[in-house]
Amino acid sequence: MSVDGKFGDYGGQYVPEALMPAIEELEDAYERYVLNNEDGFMDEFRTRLRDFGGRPTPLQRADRLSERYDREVYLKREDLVHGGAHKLNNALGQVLLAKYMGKDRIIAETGAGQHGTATAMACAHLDMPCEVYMGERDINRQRPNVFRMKLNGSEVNPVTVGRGTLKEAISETMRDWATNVEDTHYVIGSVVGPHPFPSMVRDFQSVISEEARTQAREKMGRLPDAVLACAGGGSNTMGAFAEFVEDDETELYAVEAGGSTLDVDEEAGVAPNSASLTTGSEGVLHGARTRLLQDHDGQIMESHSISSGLDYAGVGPELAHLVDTGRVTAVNVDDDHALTAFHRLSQMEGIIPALESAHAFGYLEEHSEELGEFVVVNLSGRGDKDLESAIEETYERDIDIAPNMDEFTGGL
Amino acid sequence: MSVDGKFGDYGGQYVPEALMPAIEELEDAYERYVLNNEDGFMDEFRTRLRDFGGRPTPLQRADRLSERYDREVYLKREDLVHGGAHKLNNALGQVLLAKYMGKDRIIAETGAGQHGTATAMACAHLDMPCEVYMGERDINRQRPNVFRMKLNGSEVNPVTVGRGTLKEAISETMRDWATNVEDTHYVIGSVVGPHPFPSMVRDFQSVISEEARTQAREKMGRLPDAVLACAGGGSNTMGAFAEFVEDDETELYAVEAGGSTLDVDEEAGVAPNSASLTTGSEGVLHGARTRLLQDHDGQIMESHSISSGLDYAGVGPELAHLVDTGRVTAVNVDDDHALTAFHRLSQMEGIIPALESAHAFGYLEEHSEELGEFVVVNLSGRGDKDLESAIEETYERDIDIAPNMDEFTGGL
Amino acid sequence: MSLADAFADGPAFVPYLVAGDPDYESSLEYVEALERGGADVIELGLPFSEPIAEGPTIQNAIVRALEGGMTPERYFEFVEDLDVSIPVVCMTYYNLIYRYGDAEGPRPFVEKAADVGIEGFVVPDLPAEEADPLREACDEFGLDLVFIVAPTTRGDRLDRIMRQVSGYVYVQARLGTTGAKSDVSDQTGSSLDRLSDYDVPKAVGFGISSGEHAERIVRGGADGIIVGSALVDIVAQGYENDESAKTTAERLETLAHELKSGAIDGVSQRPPHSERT
Amino acid sequence: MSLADAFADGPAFVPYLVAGDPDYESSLEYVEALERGGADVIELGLPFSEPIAEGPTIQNAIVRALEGGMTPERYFEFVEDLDVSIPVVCMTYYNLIYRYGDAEGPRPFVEKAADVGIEGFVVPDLPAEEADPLREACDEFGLDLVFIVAPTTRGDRLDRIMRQVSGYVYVQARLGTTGAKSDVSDQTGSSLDRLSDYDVPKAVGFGISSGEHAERIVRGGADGIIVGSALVDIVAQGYENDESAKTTAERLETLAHELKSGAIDGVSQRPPHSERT
Ligand SMILES: Cc1ncc(COP(=O)(O)O)c(C=O)c1O
Ligand SMILES: Cc1ncc(COP(=O)(O)O)c(C=O)c1O
Repeated sequence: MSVDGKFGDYGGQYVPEALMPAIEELEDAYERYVLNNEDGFMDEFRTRLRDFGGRPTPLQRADRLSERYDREVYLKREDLVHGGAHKLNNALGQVLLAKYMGKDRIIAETGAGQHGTATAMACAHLDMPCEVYMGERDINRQRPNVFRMKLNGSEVNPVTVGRGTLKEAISETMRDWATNVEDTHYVIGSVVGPHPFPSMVRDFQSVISEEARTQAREKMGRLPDAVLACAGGGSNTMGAFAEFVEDDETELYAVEAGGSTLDVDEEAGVAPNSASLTTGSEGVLHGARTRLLQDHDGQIMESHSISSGLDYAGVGPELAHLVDTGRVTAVNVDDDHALTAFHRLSQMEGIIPALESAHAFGYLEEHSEELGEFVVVNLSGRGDKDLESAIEETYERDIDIAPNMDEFTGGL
Repeated sequence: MSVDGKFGDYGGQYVPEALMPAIEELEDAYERYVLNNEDGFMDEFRTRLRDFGGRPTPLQRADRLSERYDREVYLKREDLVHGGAHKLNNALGQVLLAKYMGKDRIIAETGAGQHGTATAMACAHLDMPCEVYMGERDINRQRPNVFRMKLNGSEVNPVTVGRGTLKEAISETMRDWATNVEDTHYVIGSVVGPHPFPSMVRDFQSVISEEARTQAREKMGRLPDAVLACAGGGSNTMGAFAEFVEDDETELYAVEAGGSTLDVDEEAGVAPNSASLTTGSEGVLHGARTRLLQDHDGQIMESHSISSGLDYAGVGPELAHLVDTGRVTAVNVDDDHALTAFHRLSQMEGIIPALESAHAFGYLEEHSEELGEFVVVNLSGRGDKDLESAIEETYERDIDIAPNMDEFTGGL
Repeated sequence: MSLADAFADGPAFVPYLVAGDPDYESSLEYVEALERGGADVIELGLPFSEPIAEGPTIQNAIVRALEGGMTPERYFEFVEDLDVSIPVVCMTYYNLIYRYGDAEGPRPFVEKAADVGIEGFVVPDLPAEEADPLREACDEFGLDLVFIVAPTTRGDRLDRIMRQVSGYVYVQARLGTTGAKSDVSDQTGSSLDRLSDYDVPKAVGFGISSGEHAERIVRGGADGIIVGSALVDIVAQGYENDESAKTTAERLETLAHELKSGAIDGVSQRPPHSERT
Repeated sequence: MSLADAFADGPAFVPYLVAGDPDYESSLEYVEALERGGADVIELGLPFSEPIAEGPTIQNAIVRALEGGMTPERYFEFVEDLDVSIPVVCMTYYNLIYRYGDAEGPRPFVEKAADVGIEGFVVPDLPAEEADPLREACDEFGLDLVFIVAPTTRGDRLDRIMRQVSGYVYVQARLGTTGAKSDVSDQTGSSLDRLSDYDVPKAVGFGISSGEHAERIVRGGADGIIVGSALVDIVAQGYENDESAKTTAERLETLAHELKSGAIDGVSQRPPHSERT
């Protein structure tokens, strides 16, 4: 390996031997096309992100939040990217890369379906056949996204082993890859997995902070005091942080899903949260060493979050490293506060955020005074996908700012 | 009236006397703020459209359609506007104008809910209370949009009189306005209604063609040979055409909903289409003289389209006039071809279009050879709102390119 | 009898019903009952599918009448079939007038209306600015064109309207749409004041539902009262409760009586300063 | 007995089962039945919750074993309780090795494994590049570290792996994950050719399910055969059909016999040119 793919002790390439040639080929392609813009790859990527993806996304002043918190609050509007989330930045990059590599088949895993739909869109756009693995339970919970993928011409393969969620879908996609490495590229959905994925996905997503940094200078004449982003695998997080890492004046906050509680039920193998940075420990999962939610023995726990996009037991190795070194502050927001923030942003700013992104706003609400005069929140996606969950979850709780749910309790 | 609000014989102000003062006040505000940029209104509008709305939207080359039709096909990506359609351009403009006018209450009508959600978003963003009138039948058919409006803090008032669709909702909103003219602004959803609405809504929407014209020059070094836009009330249409009207080299095509057939059932008062430009006749509806679907006596007919946003018996007076003068060509595409085009765009370009917009692509499919070398299609909105309809309608038909619907027949 | 005559001696009672609500025959009876109850003019609605100026009561009446098969042709027959001697004013929306006959424009409709004996029009969605063609046809056939003046109508607009008006002016008692109310708006007084310089009968409508209202309105200076929803309500109740047309007609007549008497009482109670010339 | 010894005389039969599948006691019996059936080495899976290299058969076995309460501690007890004289190789994923004991790192796990008599490891998600810490611990405690070589492994990578390997090399017969197949991959031959210069026993696995497969593989030059899913299938069937453990054990023993005999037959059929030194 010419780039070692390590972030401190994290990272690496813990994969079955059958995948190593593919990983090496990918490393090579990453270096040539992404790092060195060979054949103008990065130019084409950026052009397509602009024209197909709708970039640049605005850095919008949130007038009413600014007033509420008595500081300048700006939103990085990744919810406006085609498909409704930052996920396309990565999916488009990887599918295009696969084309440059001469692959002729794409596979991907998806949990809530956001990465799957982004990949399906990118594949339709670039005329690549695509199969998406999705846990059977998730398929049943996220039918609109399943339908969108099929509309875009992708196949959706149900994963029935285990509990049928994201973790199992990732494992299953790795298995497919191990079987079909020669013609297939695996488009992983976040800054996780074996090297070069964490670096490559970060590079594709870092357009977020690249734009935000320039926009902050244009609008405020300076860099922000704080950047907040929710963290599941951590791709929107790394994307929003990457270009600020060298800017010491800017604090970076990775907001994890606190779920219902940070306490873990070792017996049942369940962590009722997805706070692997806050409460996890070092381990090896899905090809990389990183921080994980695991029990005493090293078995991976079932994570939980109100937002399915944060519901993952691991986290990107680079982000884990940045937290360990103190450059990024890991914090967390529980389900209740995230849901309240979802309603608050919808009402006050006319933007229905993804429940994932709502976590970042939950942190802003609780800790705004600590965040300086100029805060940027990465609005990683829109909440249209979350309407059903919002109804259910709001109904179960007593959220005083929420609209009356009575007529929606039967679902949409 | 200093601007007469007439487009040939069309237009005018056919409203109850109680509304005339409000209309006159609005005319005055339109001239001052919109036409003369008083107090920097238009600057603020454009800034908010950019930062909140996500403009400019790309003019994207559709690679696979270009290949299919052997000409340059570009998409004006209004689906990327905040909320998922061009509707926000207008809603944001009007709500902001209402603020400049010192109004403190907003009302709007909505059919499918697109204009209602756009208005609700704009109102939340600008901190204005908002009530949206919506036919009871539409409320039941468009529950996600009803929920989105409520999330944004708007009230949704069911209209139970008549058949409970858009026509009735417009009438009801006019009644509310007639009752509360003094503090209330009525944000109408298209280039319809009494002067100054048709002109004002066109001006807010003309950002579409303003951008597209510049982008066409940048990308192709020239103006397009044809611009296609679907036409319901005609706001995306007029928005996409406005700046090209003087460009004789550019043909303009307004694509109406042909529904199931152009034949009308006078007896039942039903037009199984919404092709008022193609098959309608002159009359007066909702405040303006224009082309309408009406029976022999002048009673307004129930229109029909697979896309609820085109399902309206009237059309903007200016568009009707441009058709009469020959500047705009009115064409139509039926439900089947629109639905097929919906699937085609989803699969070939990775963009799920609104069923409304799909009509424009249906026309492209049938008549591409007549459209010249460089065609711009206005992609007025995204299709996420239409997933349920797409399932139902696809299932009823035999659309060979559609994915297998079996697992979705129960709905999402 | 002309509209001017109807207002000539004492306050005029101008009831409104939708022709054909809920069916042709009953509706004829109802209009005739109103005359017996004291009506001086009848405003007879020709139902239009998009009645933007009406409240729910009249909207529903329009739906009933349309479902009962009312059309412009049937409407004209209806007027011919009506056995009343008071003037009939046709109240409808402009599109029906505009579309009638094969030509576009109001003339054929007006000609036909004159033919069946209609005396005038009220067209709630036709503002003075757009009224020239209809005005001209009315002049040609000797019909009146009534305009509505709203509480918000002032200054230039008021002049413009009052220059066009003939027969009577319809003084809208409150903002909003038609509908019976349990109180009477205070906007009426100032509207009448604004109109005091114009020499045309002033009939006040929108929300009047009882003899007491009628009395107050006339006491305040109105030359007539227009009552729609309160009467249409009786038709609706009769329809919903499956009453015989006769019973409903009687109830209409009773309310008409009350309203007419209220109006008459109102005149005698006028304070000296509000006497008109 | 060391792994080297197990391969010393004739082709080795290396069966794989998941410890604790479907329960502790039955699983002990099953392993013992395999020894009776002719096993030379047992690859004993310690179940990990995310077995990315396994096909559905073994994934399900892992789920059963985990639900049956299998943990690393219980696994070590299991090995101690096993009444077999053939060497046991622990097959598991790196995280369990890494996390064992309170320190992060593989040493405590290896120490404990040595303690209970385990002879070596196969860790499918641990590539040679990341293997130094485990290699060092193995060296310290005298255990072997088996690596997997895939059909795609060539050149430098192959060298790097073969420098680390000890005990035997696990030759993956086809791309993909574990799972019994009804045919034998042709990739095996060329894999063995590539490995012919390396002086370590070559055991071929992935997809072998019958004596005939075993025979073909050994005829092709393999020093041993590794069989997992075909055996695990028998456990699964027993579990699903509520067979007694004894019946399942007998069926395992029968298949083991067939596989072992197939392997032995394979040697005698080797064409002269493929004889090894
Ligand atoms: C809107 C949104 N935000 C955030 C996430 C979390 O992923 P990541 O942490 O990789 O950005 C997801 C994942 O689906 C998402 O859809
Ligand atoms: C996406 C989309 N396109 C088009 C229309 C039709 O409206 P108009 O003709 O005013 O653009 C609608 C109306 O809701 C819409 O939502």
